[in-house]
Amino acid sequence: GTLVINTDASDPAPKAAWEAMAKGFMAANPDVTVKINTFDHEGFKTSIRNFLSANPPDIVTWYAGNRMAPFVNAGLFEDVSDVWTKENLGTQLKSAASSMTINGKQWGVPYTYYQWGIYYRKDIFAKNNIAVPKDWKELLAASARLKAAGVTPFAIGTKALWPTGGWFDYLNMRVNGYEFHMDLTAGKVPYTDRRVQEVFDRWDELTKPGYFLANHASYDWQDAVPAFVKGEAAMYLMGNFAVDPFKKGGLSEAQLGFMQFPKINNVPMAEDAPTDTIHIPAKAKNKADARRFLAYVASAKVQTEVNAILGQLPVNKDATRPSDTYLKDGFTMLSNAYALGQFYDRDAPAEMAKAGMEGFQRYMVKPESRKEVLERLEQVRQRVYK
Amino acid sequence: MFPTPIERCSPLTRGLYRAGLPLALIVWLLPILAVAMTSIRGAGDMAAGNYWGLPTEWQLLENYSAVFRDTPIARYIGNSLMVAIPTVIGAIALSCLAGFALGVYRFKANLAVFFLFVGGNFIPFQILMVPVRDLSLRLGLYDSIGALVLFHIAFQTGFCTFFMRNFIRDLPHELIEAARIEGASEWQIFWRVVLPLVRPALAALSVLIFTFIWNDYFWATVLIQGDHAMPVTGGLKSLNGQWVAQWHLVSAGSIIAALPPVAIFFLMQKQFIAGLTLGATKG
Amino acid sequence: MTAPPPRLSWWRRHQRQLAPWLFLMPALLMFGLYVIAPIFESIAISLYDWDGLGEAKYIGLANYIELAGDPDFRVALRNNLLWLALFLLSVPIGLGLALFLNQTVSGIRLVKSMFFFPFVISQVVIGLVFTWFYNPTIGLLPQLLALVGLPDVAVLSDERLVNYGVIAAALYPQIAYCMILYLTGLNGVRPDLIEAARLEGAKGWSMLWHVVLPQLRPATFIAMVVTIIGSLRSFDMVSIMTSGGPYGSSRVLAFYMYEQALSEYGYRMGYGTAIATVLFSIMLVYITFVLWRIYQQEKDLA
Amino acid sequence: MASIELSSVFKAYGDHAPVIRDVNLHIAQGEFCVFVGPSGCGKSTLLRMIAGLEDISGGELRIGGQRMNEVAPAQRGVAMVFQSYALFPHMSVYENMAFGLGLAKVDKAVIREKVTAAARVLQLEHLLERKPKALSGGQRQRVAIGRAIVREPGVFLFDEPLSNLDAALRVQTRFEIAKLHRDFGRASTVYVTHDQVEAMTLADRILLLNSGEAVAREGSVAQCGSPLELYHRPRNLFVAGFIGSPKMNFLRGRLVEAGPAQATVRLDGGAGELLRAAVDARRLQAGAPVTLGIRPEHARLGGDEQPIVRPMQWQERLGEATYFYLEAGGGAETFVARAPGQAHAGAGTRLAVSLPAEAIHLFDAQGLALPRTVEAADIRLPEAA
Amino acid sequence: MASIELSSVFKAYGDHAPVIRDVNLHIAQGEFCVFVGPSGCGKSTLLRMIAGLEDISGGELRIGGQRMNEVAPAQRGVAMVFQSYALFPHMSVYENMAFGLGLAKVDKAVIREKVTAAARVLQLEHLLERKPKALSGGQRQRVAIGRAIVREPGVFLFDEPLSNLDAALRVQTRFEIAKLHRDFGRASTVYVTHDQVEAMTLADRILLLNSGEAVAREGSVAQCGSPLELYHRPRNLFVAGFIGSPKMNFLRGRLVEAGPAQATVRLDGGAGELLRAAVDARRLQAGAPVTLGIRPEHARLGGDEQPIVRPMQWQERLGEATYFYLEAGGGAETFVARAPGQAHAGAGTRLAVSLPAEAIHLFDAQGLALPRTVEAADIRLPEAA
Ligand SMILES: Nc1ncnc2c1ncn2[C@@H]1O[C@H](COP(=O)(O)OP(=O)(O)OP(=O)(O)O)[C@@H](O)[C@H]1O
Ligand SMILES: Nc1ncnc2c1ncn2[C@@H]1O[C@H](COP(=O)(O)OP(=O)(O)OP(=O)(O)O)[C@@H](O)[C@H]1O
Ligand SMILES: [Mg+2]
Ligand SMILES: [Mg+2]
Repeated sequence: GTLVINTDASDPAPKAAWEAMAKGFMAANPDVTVKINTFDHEGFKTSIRNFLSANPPDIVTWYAGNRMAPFVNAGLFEDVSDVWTKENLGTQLKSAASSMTINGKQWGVPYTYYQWGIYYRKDIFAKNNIAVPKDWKELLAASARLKAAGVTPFAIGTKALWPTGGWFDYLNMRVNGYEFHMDLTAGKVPYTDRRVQEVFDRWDELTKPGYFLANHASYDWQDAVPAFVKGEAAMYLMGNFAVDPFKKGGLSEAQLGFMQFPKINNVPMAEDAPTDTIHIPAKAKNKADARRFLAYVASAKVQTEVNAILGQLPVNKDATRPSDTYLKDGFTMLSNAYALGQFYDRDAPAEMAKAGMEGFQRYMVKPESRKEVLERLEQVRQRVYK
Repeated sequence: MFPTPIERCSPLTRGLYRAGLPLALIVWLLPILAVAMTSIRGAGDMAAGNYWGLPTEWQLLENYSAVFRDTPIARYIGNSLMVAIPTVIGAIALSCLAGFALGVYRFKANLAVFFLFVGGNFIPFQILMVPVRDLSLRLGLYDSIGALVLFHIAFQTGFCTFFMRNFIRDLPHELIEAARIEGASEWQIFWRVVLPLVRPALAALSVLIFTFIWNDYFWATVLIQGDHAMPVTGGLKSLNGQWVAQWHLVSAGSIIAALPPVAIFFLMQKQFIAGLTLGATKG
Repeated sequence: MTAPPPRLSWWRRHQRQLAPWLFLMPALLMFGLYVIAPIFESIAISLYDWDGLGEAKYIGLANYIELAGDPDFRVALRNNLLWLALFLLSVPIGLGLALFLNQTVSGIRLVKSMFFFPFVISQVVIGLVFTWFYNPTIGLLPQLLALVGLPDVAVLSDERLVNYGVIAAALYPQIAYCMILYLTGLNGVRPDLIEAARLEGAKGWSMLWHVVLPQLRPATFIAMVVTIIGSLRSFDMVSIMTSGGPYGSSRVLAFYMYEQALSEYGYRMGYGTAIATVLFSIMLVYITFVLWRIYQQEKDLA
Repeated sequence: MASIELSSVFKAYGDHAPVIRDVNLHIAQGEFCVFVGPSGCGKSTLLRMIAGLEDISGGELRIGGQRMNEVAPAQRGVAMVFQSYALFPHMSVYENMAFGLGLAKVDKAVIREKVTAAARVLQLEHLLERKPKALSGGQRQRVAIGRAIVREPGVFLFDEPLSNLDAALRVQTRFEIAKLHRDFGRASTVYVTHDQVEAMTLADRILLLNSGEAVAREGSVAQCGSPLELYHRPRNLFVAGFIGSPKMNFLRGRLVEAGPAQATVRLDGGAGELLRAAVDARRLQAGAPVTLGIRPEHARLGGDEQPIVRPMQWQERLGEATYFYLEAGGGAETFVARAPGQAHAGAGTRLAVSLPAEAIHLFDAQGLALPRTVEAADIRLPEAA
Repeated sequence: MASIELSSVFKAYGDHAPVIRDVNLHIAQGEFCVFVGPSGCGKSTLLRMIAGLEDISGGELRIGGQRMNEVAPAQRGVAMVFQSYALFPHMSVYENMAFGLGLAKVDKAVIREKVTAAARVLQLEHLLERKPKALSGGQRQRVAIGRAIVREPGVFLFDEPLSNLDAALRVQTRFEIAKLHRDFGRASTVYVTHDQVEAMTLADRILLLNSGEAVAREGSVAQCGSPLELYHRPRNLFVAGFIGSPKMNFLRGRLVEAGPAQATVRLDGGAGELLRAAVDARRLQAGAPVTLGIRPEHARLGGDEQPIVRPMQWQERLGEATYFYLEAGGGAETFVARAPGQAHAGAGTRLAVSLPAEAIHLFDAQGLALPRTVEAADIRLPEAA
């Protein structure tokens, strides 16, 4: 039969990856015709709500973690635990298993993820005699030295809000650890908690001296790339997808380095690694082929191929490791990670995420507003998680 | 300055005026000129930070063909046309009928119905957002051109009816009576007498509604999700997300999106302004 | 011609009474379905807690109570008022431009039509252009400021400036609009009144104030109407230029309701429609006023 | 081709007082009837009721003997010429004239024949392809008439058809309408105008309508009769004042004596002159207040038959005639007398004006005319030798 | 308060042929001068040049002896009443009248006094608070006049001030304007109209303007003189035809004999009648083609002085008078004769019309009038005993 797939793969690389997947699947299953509907990346986030109930496809792309919860709770996603059992995905996709599980059941299959971390300018570090910082103190020292040399330590563009989430995730996971972070995003801890205050104490050490790119609220993350490329800024906390624009901007591997976010407190190091997933809508027409497709995508071979095109990491542990320097580094880092976060806006419910990131942005622009920001976040938390 | 005609002013004032006019025009259009200029800039200029000066290389063809090649802008434009043209036809057809009814007949509810259309036309249409989205979903039209067309027809019918009614009511009533005496049925009066007479109004309205619809962004955002039905305004916005810092492409895209209404405006300027002000000044 | 009057069919006898309703039906159906009914539906939805997926839960006025304490809503409302106040500047500026352009020199027609451009072009395009204009690294504005030795500002990420920046961009087409209205209004200024006033010794300001402006009252009225409505409906510019940022300081009601109801992080249909209802009631006062005025006019004409 | 009968016709708009009250009128086949009256008295309303453009609130309308109250305009066999001509601007002259026949599904060839014939009569043949916009006022007027005649209606209705033409053209078109009526004489015509000359020259019969509270008192019809009947024998003060220009002079007085052929009246103002009037005032008692009327053209300056002497306030010399404006006295307005063009006088001169007994009209306190006892002295000019 | 002098005044719009050519005119202080002429002849243009609303293309304008060509309208000491009244619709009657004084920074109390005085004269006192919209046509007209008089200008200009009023009101307002002129007699007045009666009755002097190619040939002024001068002694055919209503009858003929006091003419049409005219035609040779003119009111029906006999086509009985339309013959238009109201005749009757020698005008082939040898027989009415 026909297998209808709705994806948000509107960018060139994902688009190519999905075309490859479709082709491969059809080759393996000549009886199935795959039809891909590509949606605008941003528009997809709203349209999925509509087509899931009104006109469901057989497969949709989505995200792991809390982001998937509303659809699971509304009964719009199919329980695919059977696929997991049958294909033994519990072991193959182990790193993502927890983020795919709600109420003890699995609701989809992850097919790619990527690491977050600090990309830095090796050449500028070298010029200013800075070694790769290992802990918070060194990071502050490096920042101070860069600042003195007229280089902004951190590039960032917060217009789209979410880049602030990366900073909060990392600061919180390094200061309070993964469990606390998960409790917080699950609404179990007030934002006015002393431990959250400590996160902002650390953050203050960056914002107050002006270690972030000026006017960052005017920029999207890509707008800040030129500053990094031109050497006006020396570090950039980002997901691995940023490497492509860095390289396109003219940075060579000799100039561009990757490091793990440094240690702050003595807690196990967890990392952000957002995972992209596929699901079967509860009202899909062709669930049989859809299950076959899930199994197909879960396989190590397919994940290897797809991620080669995507320039990201396969979730399947048996997949071949990538050859790209930064991916390799990332893979190593994630393999040793204590745990993986999905990212603030996927771990926290949408409304909280929105308010949270807006608050972080406000704080980053006006550090003196920290108290109000946190009080406001606490208000929102109380409403959202009631 | 008005009402003294400039010919009656001193030669000095006259000279100043003549010189000031193009200057004022350039300042006024500066943003648009900058975009136009940037749309033909080469990447070199962009890299060199030459964003506002004269372009050093002319990459008219390169930039525009890049836009068409690398983005679905042609598709967006097609979508916009597929939304705008049926909307214009539909809204005008409905409003001609309604405007005729309100402009020609005296009946009790006349003014009430008229105010319904006028008032509906003034509401902040955002209030319709959620229900219209639901309605489109229920009709199975959500995220399709049909959804946009139907909504636009309905909403524009308010304005068009307001406009047509005023126009038709200003026609000499004797014409209708004469036709009645000559033996025309009500439909024949509409079709053979009134419709030919409102042709200028139709032209004016069509042009105006076309630009309104072409430039609509809100409803495109609310009712359309995918590229397959996205009109050019919404498309431009999402392209802007991909084209960060590629201002020459953003500019070329903007110019492409702006061109159809500007062209129509230039071709049918008289109708456009007539439409705008007839509808308006009667308010 | 002296044929006996034909027996009239029912249709013939009632044709004139029924005709208006038949002519009105299609428009009324569409308008009722898509505009009138949704207004009430919106008001109804605002009494529910509904995420658009599951069951809607009736919660009475809870959404409104929450609104009353919602600082974001207050900011949006305040911004809307700021929009309203500043947007009205387009009326006098449009008038000034119209007076400036209302001359008969060669080529003036072309100049006038070029001045209309911003109105014809989509707000999306204008929003993009102004975003670029304000861009702190490459924008023209910071460069100009630097030229005169002022510190550069990031208009769109400064909560004190962002509203002014967005409104300035929105004013651009609106001024053109008002200018068109006034130019047409000026065509209708009666030359005999101007001449009579000139004979009475009026010129310059006294002419403008006592003779020209009063005659432009219909144009002024409509310019105010469209400007006020435009300011309350403002969505495009905010969405394009800032998406309400930084941290929500440039939100307006129309955008906030969209965010709450339909955006990526939203899906609070009830809450969104509650905002819509508030906006609608603000506008209703105004619509009533406009309709009342039209009613007066109609009465005068009848 | 059809007579028109109005029986007790009423018209009220909405809940307002009736505009038209109790009109009874029979217009014979071929008759030319002119409606006149003050502005707003309901002339157009009455005409439009005949046309079927307004509902009839009460009473009956018959055309050619058939009740027409509920019949649609097109079925009444009437044609109407509007003040604004109401030509369809998007149709050529030919199409305008052929419109009604086309709707009636008349054969194309027949239409062409009829339109061409009408165009020939109206000298519009060379204009048939033009749009109304490209015609002069007079030509448009003729097209409107042409559109009316091609349908060969039984009744022609005209609503102030000449008021948009300039003076010279008005005169000429007036002749044409008169001529057409003679040529197409079998159709009845109803013609509304506010122009006295049109009314006097075109009408077989004039219907003068009341306005204001007189409508409630005595119905809409003030007087209906031939033009000269209204001129010479107005039924009341309103008619006397309305017909004739400059209007009739009125003087207050009291009846002194009333005989079968003559009455004597003493004027209130001036020297309290005694005047004889050729009027049968016997139904009034001596001493009853009366109003004496005389037209400016009948008051003879310098004559010595029953002269009254009044100071002149002002004169207007038109060349052709001189109008003297005299102080009337007795609370009346200025008294106007017409004299030949050569006459003039110094300001303030006391002039003698003779008011011949047979030119005087007399009205009672209610404004009703007393019957005049002289016939209008018609002089039939003889054939020259 | 001020005389007006126009010396060789020209006016051309843009590159077009001059609309006004070579106007020389002296309007004395206190004089009432009326401009008449065919539509489009430049009456308004000339008036507006005096007002300063149009530039003067050539020549000089002096008001009160001062050159005014370059002076701003407000400084010329003129006030104008427009055809449309040009009242400011958003101002009350009081504000309208006070507007000019207010701009001239006249003391508030003085303004109030002047406006009240003017309002009293014009009977507008109870209307001072109204807006123009709430006034009748005649009242608006009076406000416009009031606005003009409060400024006590030296010159009053009127551009067809009565043409938007209905007939009765027109007559009344005409009287008022005449009265005002007498009362405020020191101001000169220029008055444009297309109404003959207004021109004849109001003017001290009439300026009749040429239009069309006559302007290029002989300048804009067709004739300038007192009303009766234009009526009795028109300078040429154009003036003769323009002044008088119904217009003068023209008959073609040839000169037979010319004496110092009389000329004999043989008519072209009809029976080729020989007619004597009280005209000095000695500058023409016998046999020269001439046009003979006689006004309808001077052609006497049934008279036997120089009768011509013509068949009647049509008559119009107005009550006051009867107009007979006769076949003129000889290629001329219809011949109109006025008779008293009682007269009438059967259609087609051949009627005798007498054309008295002293009522006949004669024009040469160029249309120029030959000098008439009789004085207009003015009859001054005597004071009554
Ligand atoms: N549609 C209407 N509704 C209410 N009143 C009306 C309507 N049409 C006319 N009238 C009133 O009826 C009266 C008669 O109007 P009509 O037009 O018949 O007058 P008329 O004699 O033709 O006047 P005129 O000489 O000005 O044309 C007027 O007082 C008018 O105000
Ligand atoms: N602004 C102008 N530009 C060009 N021609 C003009 C202008 N104003 C008037 N004319 C022409 O000048 C001539 C005289 O116009 P004017 O208005 O003075 O005539 P008028 O005698 O007042 O006519 P009417 O009796 O119709 O008022 C006309 O032929 C007119 O077309
Ligand atoms: Mg009427
Ligand atoms: Mg004029």
